Amino acid sequence: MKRSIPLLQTRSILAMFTVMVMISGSFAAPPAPTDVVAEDLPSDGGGAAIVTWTIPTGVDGLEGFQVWRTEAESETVSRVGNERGAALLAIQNQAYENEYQRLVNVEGVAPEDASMQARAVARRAVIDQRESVTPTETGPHGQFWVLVDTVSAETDRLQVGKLSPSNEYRFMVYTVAKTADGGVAKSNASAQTGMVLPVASGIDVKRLPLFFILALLCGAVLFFIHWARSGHPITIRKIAGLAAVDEAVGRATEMGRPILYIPGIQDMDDLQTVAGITVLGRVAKTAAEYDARIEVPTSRSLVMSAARETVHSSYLGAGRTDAYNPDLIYYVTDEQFGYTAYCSGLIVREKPAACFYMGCFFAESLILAETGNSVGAIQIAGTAMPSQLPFFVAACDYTLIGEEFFAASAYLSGEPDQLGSLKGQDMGKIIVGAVLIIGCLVATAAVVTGSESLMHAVDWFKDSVLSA
Amino acid sequence: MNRQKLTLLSIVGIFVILLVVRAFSGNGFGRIYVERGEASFVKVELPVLDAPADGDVKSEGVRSTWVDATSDEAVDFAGPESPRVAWRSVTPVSPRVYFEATIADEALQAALSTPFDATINGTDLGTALETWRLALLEKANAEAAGRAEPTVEINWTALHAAGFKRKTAITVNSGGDFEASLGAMLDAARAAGDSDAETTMVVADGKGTVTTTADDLAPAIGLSWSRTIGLWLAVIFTLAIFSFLYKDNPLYKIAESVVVGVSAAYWMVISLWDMIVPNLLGQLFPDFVQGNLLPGLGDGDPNWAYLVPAIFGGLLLMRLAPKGQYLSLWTLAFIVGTTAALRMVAYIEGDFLSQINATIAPLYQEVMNADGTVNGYSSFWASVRQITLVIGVLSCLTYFFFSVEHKGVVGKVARVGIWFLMITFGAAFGFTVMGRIALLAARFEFLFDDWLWLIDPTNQRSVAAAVGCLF
Amino acid sequence: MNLIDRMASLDRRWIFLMMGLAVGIPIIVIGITGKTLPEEPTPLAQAAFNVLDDLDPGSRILMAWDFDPASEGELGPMATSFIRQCAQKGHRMYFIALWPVGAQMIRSSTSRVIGGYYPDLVYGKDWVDLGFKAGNEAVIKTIVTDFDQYFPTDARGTSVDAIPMMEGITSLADFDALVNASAGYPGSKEWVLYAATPLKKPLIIGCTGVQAPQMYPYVPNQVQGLLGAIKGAAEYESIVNKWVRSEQLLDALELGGITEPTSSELAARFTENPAEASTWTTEAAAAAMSPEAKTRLIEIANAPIPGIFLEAQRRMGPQLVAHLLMIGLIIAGNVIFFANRRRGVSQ
Amino acid sequence: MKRIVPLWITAIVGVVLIISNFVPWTRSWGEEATTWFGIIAAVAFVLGGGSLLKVHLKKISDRNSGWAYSMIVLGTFAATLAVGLFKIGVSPNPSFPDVPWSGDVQGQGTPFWWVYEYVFKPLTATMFAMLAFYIASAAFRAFRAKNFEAMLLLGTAFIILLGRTFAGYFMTSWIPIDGPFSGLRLEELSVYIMQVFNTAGNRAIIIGIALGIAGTSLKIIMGLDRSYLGGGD
Repeated sequence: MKRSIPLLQTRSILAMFTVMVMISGSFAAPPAPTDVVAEDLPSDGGGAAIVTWTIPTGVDGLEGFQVWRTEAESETVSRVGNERGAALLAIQNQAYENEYQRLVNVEGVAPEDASMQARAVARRAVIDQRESVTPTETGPHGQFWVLVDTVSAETDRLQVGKLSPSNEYRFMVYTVAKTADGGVAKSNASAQTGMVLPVASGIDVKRLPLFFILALLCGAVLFFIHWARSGHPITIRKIAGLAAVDEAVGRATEMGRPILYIPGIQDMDDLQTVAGITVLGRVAKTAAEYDARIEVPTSRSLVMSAARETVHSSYLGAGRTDAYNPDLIYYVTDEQFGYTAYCSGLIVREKPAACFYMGCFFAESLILAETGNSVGAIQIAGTAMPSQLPFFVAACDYTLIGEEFFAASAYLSGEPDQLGSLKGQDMGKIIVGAVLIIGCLVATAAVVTGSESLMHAVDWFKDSVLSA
Repeated sequence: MNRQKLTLLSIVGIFVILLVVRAFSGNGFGRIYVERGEASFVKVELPVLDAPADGDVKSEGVRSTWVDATSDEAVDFAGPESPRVAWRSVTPVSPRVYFEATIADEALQAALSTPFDATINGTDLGTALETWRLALLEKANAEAAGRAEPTVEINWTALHAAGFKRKTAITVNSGGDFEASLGAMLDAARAAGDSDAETTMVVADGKGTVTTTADDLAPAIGLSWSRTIGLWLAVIFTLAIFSFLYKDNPLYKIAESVVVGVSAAYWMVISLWDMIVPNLLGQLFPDFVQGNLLPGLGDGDPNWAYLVPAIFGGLLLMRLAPKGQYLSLWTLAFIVGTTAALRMVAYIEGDFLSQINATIAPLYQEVMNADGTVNGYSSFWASVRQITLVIGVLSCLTYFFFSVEHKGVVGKVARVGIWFLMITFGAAFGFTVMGRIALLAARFEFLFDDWLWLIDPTNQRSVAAAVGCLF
Repeated sequence: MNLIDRMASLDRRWIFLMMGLAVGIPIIVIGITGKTLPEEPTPLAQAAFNVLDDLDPGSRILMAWDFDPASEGELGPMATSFIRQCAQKGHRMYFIALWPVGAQMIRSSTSRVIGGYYPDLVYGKDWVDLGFKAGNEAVIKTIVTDFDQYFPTDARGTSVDAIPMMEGITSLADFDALVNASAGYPGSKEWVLYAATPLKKPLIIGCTGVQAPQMYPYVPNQVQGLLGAIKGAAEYESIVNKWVRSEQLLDALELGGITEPTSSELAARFTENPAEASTWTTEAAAAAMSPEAKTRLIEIANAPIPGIFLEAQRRMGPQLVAHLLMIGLIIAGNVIFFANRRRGVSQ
Repeated sequence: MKRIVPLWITAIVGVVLIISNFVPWTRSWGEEATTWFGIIAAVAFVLGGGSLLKVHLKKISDRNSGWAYSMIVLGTFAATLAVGLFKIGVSPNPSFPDVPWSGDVQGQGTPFWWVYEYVFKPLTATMFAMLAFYIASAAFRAFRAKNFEAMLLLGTAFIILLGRTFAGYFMTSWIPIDGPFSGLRLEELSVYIMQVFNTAGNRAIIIGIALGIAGTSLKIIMGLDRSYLGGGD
């Protein structure tokens, strides 16, 4: 099995190592960078700083620069802990080995006894020498340093990320150059920078594009809601599934069989249930006009009250309050499969001519659709559950797919808020379409013509605007 | 109850009785074995190796802590007055381990009564016992014939404590079997005046041990009744649910009720111990929680900001109260507001923008060969893919565009969109079917493997027992 | 009543029985013969493997187990193989769960793989179980910037400050990759939206068949590896098994004194064809190896893969038969439907 | 009052959380709010248990049909709760053996684990496994290729079902893998469908849903959509 030494330890060992290299090779050392300055990165989310320096002139075989930073507090604690641990462990092992050898070779104690006695002595040694363990020597400027990154020779700045916004840091830079004999030499350490606190700034500039896009989309929705509220008509395309409602209800009347309406198995806090209840209003109104019987078993008591309210007002609207029977809208059980078993039993018993499944469905979708199919009912479904749509599409005569379902609900409710936000979302889709077409065409043009600037434009748009 | 039903029921009944009888005779099936032991702990003062000089460490560089009573630390540092705690521990083992232990036990017993003819003259006790041990092991292995691997051990710690010394020179004429020879050797050691302690050869769990403390070595591997009953209960529940396929019945309804009750309580318990205690109570009453419930929690001061979620939580529970249910809406408002805000940003960033980003790519894709030339064939197909993808996204979006009637060009594009959607749903259909079947396979594996022992994919039982239930 | 009518009114219990047999019989056949169907990995499974393989040993991997026993049939094998690859590679694993029962899933998968096959891994140094936290996507959203706020302790009640491998972890940004096994909400979609997208971290997803099609659009920008349903699990499992075998062979060869690049080459050869190991050891090239090292090499080359690492591949058997049955049933159903309709028209 | 306070709570929490995405120094506010959310979500599980108790106690006291099943629900609920809340039979945490309540309630061997392993797990897993049977029956009796769209759906499903098993490989392995028609091999075809057609379709759905969610969230935070407060006052 391959294990690595913990990262921190590696780094501090590296730090010591580089210090040693520096001393031994100092006779040929290139000059260190000057004017090393570190600043907090402005307009960011915190945790980043920018280090700049002046590239020393006239360095032969300049390879690049190494940027180092001071340790954060937690790193110091863990490094000290690790170093102490290693030192004490070494003391313990040494003491154990000495005592064991002495016991076995000099005193002739049996090995199993010797190891036990030696262990006790070793542990005593640790306790005794605990205070004598001192921290290891430090790097330049009397500090411990952590290597951040190595950059190429032309670079005179580095953005340092992954810092802790609550810690202050100093930085220093080494010049790295090739020596005449092909080796690599490092300069003396540059002066260390002042303390930098990589705080979060007032606004994260990188995320501004996201903010503007969000504002644009929200603005479109709000604008159209306002538009609709102030009485402007908002048209919505015909939704084919709704036309089928009349046909289904008509057939139920012809056959003298009831209509079954299932508003999903979620509570009223689910948008799909709300949409389902809105569509129920329309179905009930048609049923009232045709004088067909409509039955609505629900899986939640709140849904039952909402459904009763809606159906009642539909009958009222059709002028058939006398025909309204609240007992046909009732609560069954919250249990998913209990409810499903009840509904499929009902379908088999009553053989409805039309079944509507409008709302949020899970695995029960296919059980219901199958049972409905087996009694030869016309089935119309509407849901936004992507995993259940295939089953409804395959087993039902008509399916309102995802957003179409919400659009139908908005259309039927006629509420300006719903219609307005639907329109606002349509604007969003226009933006998507436009951006996609233009983006793809420009990208294609960039590839075909090989134009650098076009390519940069596309990359900038993708990297800065589309991924904040 | 009519006659047909009665016949059916009695056939099922007889079948069940046969199954149970078969399960608990011979190697049987549907059993769970465990190894019982004791977890014992002792509080000791240990030297500190890795903590910084400050902190909650005593100045002498020791830390008071609990360790396993069998660990080196316990042996070195624990005294008779050190606080100790112990409880029973249970580790599940595969039936194979139990079967092999049984075979090994039998082999060891048989080997013990075979003759051991070595003359021990003037060697020390340690060497003599080692010779004896190896000879016994060889015999026992021969008896087990590869179906198990018996082991033989000499518990020197116990013998040492009782006064026996390895270096004691003994002379024994070991006529007779292994058992008698062992007695003779230890008698000789006793005669040398080292000890007068009782010693025994204990055979348990496939292991023979020469020791002075026979009481501690009772067989530890055995049938776990609680888990075996659990397994059968699980089987009954599984079959009860499957019985719904035949028709709705009280057994299914019982199983359904059990799952409702158990899952509600299960979630409640988990959310209490995993979330409310560490994340809420641990913030409000750190000392109490640290002292009684989560001793591993670090020290800290009460964080009174957490009164806010505590109050919101309390308000949520008002829903159960006969009055003031509207107060729970305050909490609901918090939940709805948080979810809405989280989703708004995340969906626009992660779905809306990123998906547009992923779709924007040159319609003409160049695929290079290894030598840097353009591969015309691959480039053609890669371009077709990208063009199809863009057409697909645009046409599906057109279908979901509600401001314009689906007539003329828009209608045609929307029609293409519907085709793409249908293929999408077809794929979803296939994947869903796939998933459902895997779940059923897992349940059947449970019945065939864990219960009936018909198959043995994870080598839990020896081959002989794998199809045992058939015979 | 003719055949079509009789078929049309077929009691659904017969279909249930067919399904039961289609799944049950292959399980028993595969269980007794011990043979599985061959797997040809698709690019997505290979990508999932590569993400974890390209990271240096000791990388920090967040393993989010968001599933329950109901979907363990699909996701259990993926979880097993994820842990196996990370353990073999020497990554540090951090387990969390957003489903209440996910905590048990962590326990069962870690005890099966780490407890059974990597007992050297130390709890708290090589892997840690941080348990379940309530809050769905809010958990992810919080730990993206602040880990301790949600996870003051691990699942065993130890403060995270006292767990060595938690040192230096302040947020999700400190991890090198995210691995998620998901059965729904909250799950892969939430990990994509709230963690992988803003942090731009590599994310590997193992999800149920129901979710898989909806995750495809995120590949490869937001999701780097995707295992969908039991098929994805089987492919990934076969890749990991093969790789682990070659790693073990490599170790055995290097212990025996064979050095790179010969050792890698040989390990790859013996993984493909275990029989070569026994013939190769008789050649002159193997002269440097001790007889023990040779025996060990041959043993490793020929050792059977432990049963728990073949779970998904075994389940592909019943899967195959059941898929064929499904196709047969749909076709039969449609034939009857259209036959009836034609008759209805002609009458 | 009854409606104003919740509306303000929603608005404030929503705005703070959105702003914390863009203004770094407010990020900790967002973190605080989401942590609280988690605690409230945990309390919601307690509420779930409480509601269950209420519903079934009422069923029993009303002697509704099937009240005996409600007794079973309550009995198993109480038993599970008891072994879990009081950590019955749970050994202490090995690092702190002197703190009796420090043990791991979900650890292997505890009664609570037993309930999980032998009751919860088989029941929930089998409930979902039943779907395989239903899907088979629906395949025979409900999925009809009644028009072009449905044919497209079922045809794709066939390719996926075959292409994702050995059957696909077996049926089309005669097509040479590096020839011009290798894309017609079922396993290749299924990959192609997933990565192009399925991706395109789902991408459009995802973009649409994202817009829908943004719109709805906006309405909720602005107090335009109050459906979560329930109908009436």
